[in-house]
Amino acid sequence: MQTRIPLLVCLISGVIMFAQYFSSLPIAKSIYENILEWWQIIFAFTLFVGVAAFIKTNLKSISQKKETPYRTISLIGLFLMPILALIGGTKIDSPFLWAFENMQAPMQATVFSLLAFFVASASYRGFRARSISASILLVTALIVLIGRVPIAELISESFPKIGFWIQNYPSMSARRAILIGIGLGSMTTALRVILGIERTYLRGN
Amino acid sequence: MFLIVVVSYILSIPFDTQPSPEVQKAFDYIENLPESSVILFSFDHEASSLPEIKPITLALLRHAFRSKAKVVGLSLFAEGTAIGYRMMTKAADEFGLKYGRDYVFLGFKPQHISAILGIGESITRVFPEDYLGNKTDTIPIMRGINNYDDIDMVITIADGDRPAQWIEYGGARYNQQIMAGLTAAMITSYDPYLASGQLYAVVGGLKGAAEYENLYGKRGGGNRGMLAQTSAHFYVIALIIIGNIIYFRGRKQQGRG
Amino acid sequence: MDFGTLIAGILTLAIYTFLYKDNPIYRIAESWLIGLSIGYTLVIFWQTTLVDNLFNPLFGDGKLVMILPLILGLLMFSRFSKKISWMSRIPIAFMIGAGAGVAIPAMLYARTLKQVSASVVPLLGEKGAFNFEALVVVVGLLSTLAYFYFSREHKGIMGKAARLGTYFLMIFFGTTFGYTVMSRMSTFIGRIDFLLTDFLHVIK
Amino acid sequence: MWFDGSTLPTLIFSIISFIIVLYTIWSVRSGRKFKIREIPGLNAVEEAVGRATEMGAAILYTPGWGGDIQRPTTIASMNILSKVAEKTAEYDCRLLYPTHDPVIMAVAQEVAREGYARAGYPERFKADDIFYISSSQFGYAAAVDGIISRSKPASIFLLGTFEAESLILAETGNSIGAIQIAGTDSTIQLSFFIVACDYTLIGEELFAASGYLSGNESILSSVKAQDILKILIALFIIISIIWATIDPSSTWWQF
Repeated sequence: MQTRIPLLVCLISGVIMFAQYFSSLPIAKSIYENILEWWQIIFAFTLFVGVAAFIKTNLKSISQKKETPYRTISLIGLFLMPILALIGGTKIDSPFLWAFENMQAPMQATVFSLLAFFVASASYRGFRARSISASILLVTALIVLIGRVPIAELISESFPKIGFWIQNYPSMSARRAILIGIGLGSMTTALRVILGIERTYLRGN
Repeated sequence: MFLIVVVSYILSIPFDTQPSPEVQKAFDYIENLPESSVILFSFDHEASSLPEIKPITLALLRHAFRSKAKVVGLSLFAEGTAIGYRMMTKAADEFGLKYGRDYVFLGFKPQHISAILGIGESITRVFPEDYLGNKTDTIPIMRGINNYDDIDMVITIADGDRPAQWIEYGGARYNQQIMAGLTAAMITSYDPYLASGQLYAVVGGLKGAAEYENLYGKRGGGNRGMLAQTSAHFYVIALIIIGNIIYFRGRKQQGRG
Repeated sequence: MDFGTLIAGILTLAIYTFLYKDNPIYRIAESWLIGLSIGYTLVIFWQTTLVDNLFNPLFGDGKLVMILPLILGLLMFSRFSKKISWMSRIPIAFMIGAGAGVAIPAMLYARTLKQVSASVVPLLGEKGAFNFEALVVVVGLLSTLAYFYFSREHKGIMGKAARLGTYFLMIFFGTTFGYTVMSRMSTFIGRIDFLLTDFLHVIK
Repeated sequence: MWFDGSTLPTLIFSIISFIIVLYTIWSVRSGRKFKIREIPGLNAVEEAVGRATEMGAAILYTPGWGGDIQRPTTIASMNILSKVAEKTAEYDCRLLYPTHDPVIMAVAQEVAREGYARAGYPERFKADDIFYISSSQFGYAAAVDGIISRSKPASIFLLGTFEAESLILAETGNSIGAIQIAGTDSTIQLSFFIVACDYTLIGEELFAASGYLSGNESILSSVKAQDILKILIALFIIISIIWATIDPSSTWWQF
């Protein structure tokens, strides 16, 4: 029962969602709409489960006196947001949004901008013309880097054009092949999941 | 690198840039829209990519408002929510437009695939309330906007794979026209969709924003960063070249030894 | 300068201390960010999904059918009890099944069929001009597909095609690398803009 | 209308695909063996674990940020994790597994536990080493980055769905000199993995690798089915291009 019921649920919801694609009957649409809505709701619950697990692991390491200050800071931050939302709501000019706009968003953008430095160090250390493949990678990257800044047009009219040509034809064709491959791979995986052959998700309770 | 970027940012000279074909296409579409066309802006990005996203979005929003389009905003990324609202009101205020009549912001919905598909059936069902807590079906602008049939163009502003899902679910299933404002990093991922026509046009990266600003006739964030962008590129190019010189020297010496 | 900008500026600099090396200031900022971001997502999901789409229809409008997703959602919490934790598989199975069912036609149509027919372009244009670009696209596509062909070792013709495929792949990765560098630099410029304009008022 | 006519090509293609997938599954079950070509990077798995043991350092394995449990890449990653866990159990090497998704965490714990049991050392398994950190992309990236620079793992596996955090992780790993094996279907990130990692599994190679390593019949049969479909697609393209070149007014190949 512990695997059969989930497998059955998976099969039914999978077949319904697959079949409705090909139909424009009102009843099909309505079942489909409901499933979509439920899907969203269940997903929100999984998030709460995740947060509960996060709190649990943090409290555990605090009680074991591992990284106590950092863990405590995380937990305070976690509870601060819902408390702010309870006090002042989440609309424009609420303390909740203030915390998001003046603390979370700038920090996230800054962590993101650290990538610029990682890009620089990767270019310096990793980007070597070791082989034909690596050289092709390197040359194309250089063409794009030069071609996509305004100065390129001053050097030569054709520079950006070469860049676009590479991007629109050879580069695009490889990307297209990857897309087709991944499309097929996702399709076969989805089919295995619906048929109950792929059961990885059932593990781990 | 800190120094190079800071100095060139302070200096900042404007460049004239030739618009790329995709940007031109996006611009022409919005420029030639009939009055009261409906454009759906989806803010599908995180707070982290704001520096790139913001100039693109503002350029597109301003242009949409200037073309007298009705703009419906929403977000499929939790973090895009407040940002989307801020940018919409900012652009709308420049034109003296009224919330609820000329534009509306519906807020965020998780589980993007089901949200994209849901809009195809009924947008008020997916978003019963707007961002400010008004009942969606009582908002004036939403009268007559039920699903994709009433939406002329979806513009997804993204730093990830949301446009792919707009294409795969909104586009493939409901024949919705889709345009994207992308961070530069995402541009090549969408080349095949652009080539196959599944994506109408793309405005990509700070360069794309600068080109769009030039077409629109008002320079802003995109242009301001161009010199810093150029010097940063040349810095990276220099690093690559130096790295390779060191590598090949090392290899030569090894070969002799 | 308002208080918000001051805080944002200090936190921005705290993150940049990582460029020197991993240190307590960075770690405090990091922990703070982790906490805030989880809290933020929690609040947004509570409001936009649970309140708007579940509690309001169920308790406000009396839409009883919404009890079902509520039960399915609550089953997720069975994870915390060893005895009944298997029940959390039901909602997961529901989501995965639905996701898989939607994905199959979407993947086959948008990713495969559409892309295949977009690749079919006559090699001779109007007035019999040879369409070189179309040829490049087809050769690139087919040779890259050959690289992703796993049933046979890459030897002989297949090996040559696959080798050609890797070159096309490298062109793609090179282009992507270039654009991504561009993207990352823009983000950094954006932060510098914040520091110089809003925080330090060097630029007006 | 009970049937929407515009979806006919998709329906036909779906049916063809199903038949091929079912056929390959059936033929594998009835004992036919499918061989998969050698994939560079797979032999490195053992080397990576061995090196970590020699150095007395840990192994870090992460499925990246952005994937959920039903993503094919996540499933493929789990299959490889199973094999890696078996090896780390054998060599008694610590396995760290930070993730952004609680469901993935739970599944990974189970998968790793089974791997340890299969190797004969269930007592070496530490559930706490497989943990959830944050759903936020950069919360996750910052935390994993911190873990890498503090615990200095000898080998790093980056297999799954990655977005912008990939470069932070790969470069940090690179800077501490770890052996890195990466694989993803996120194409943008692949360009960084190729530059910063020792071995990179590109897109579908990740799926194939998971079948190859785990010997999982159902995955192997899917790989085979995909190969057959690829041949059909290639033939279709070649035929219709010739057709379209001869008769430019034809449209039968358009969907």
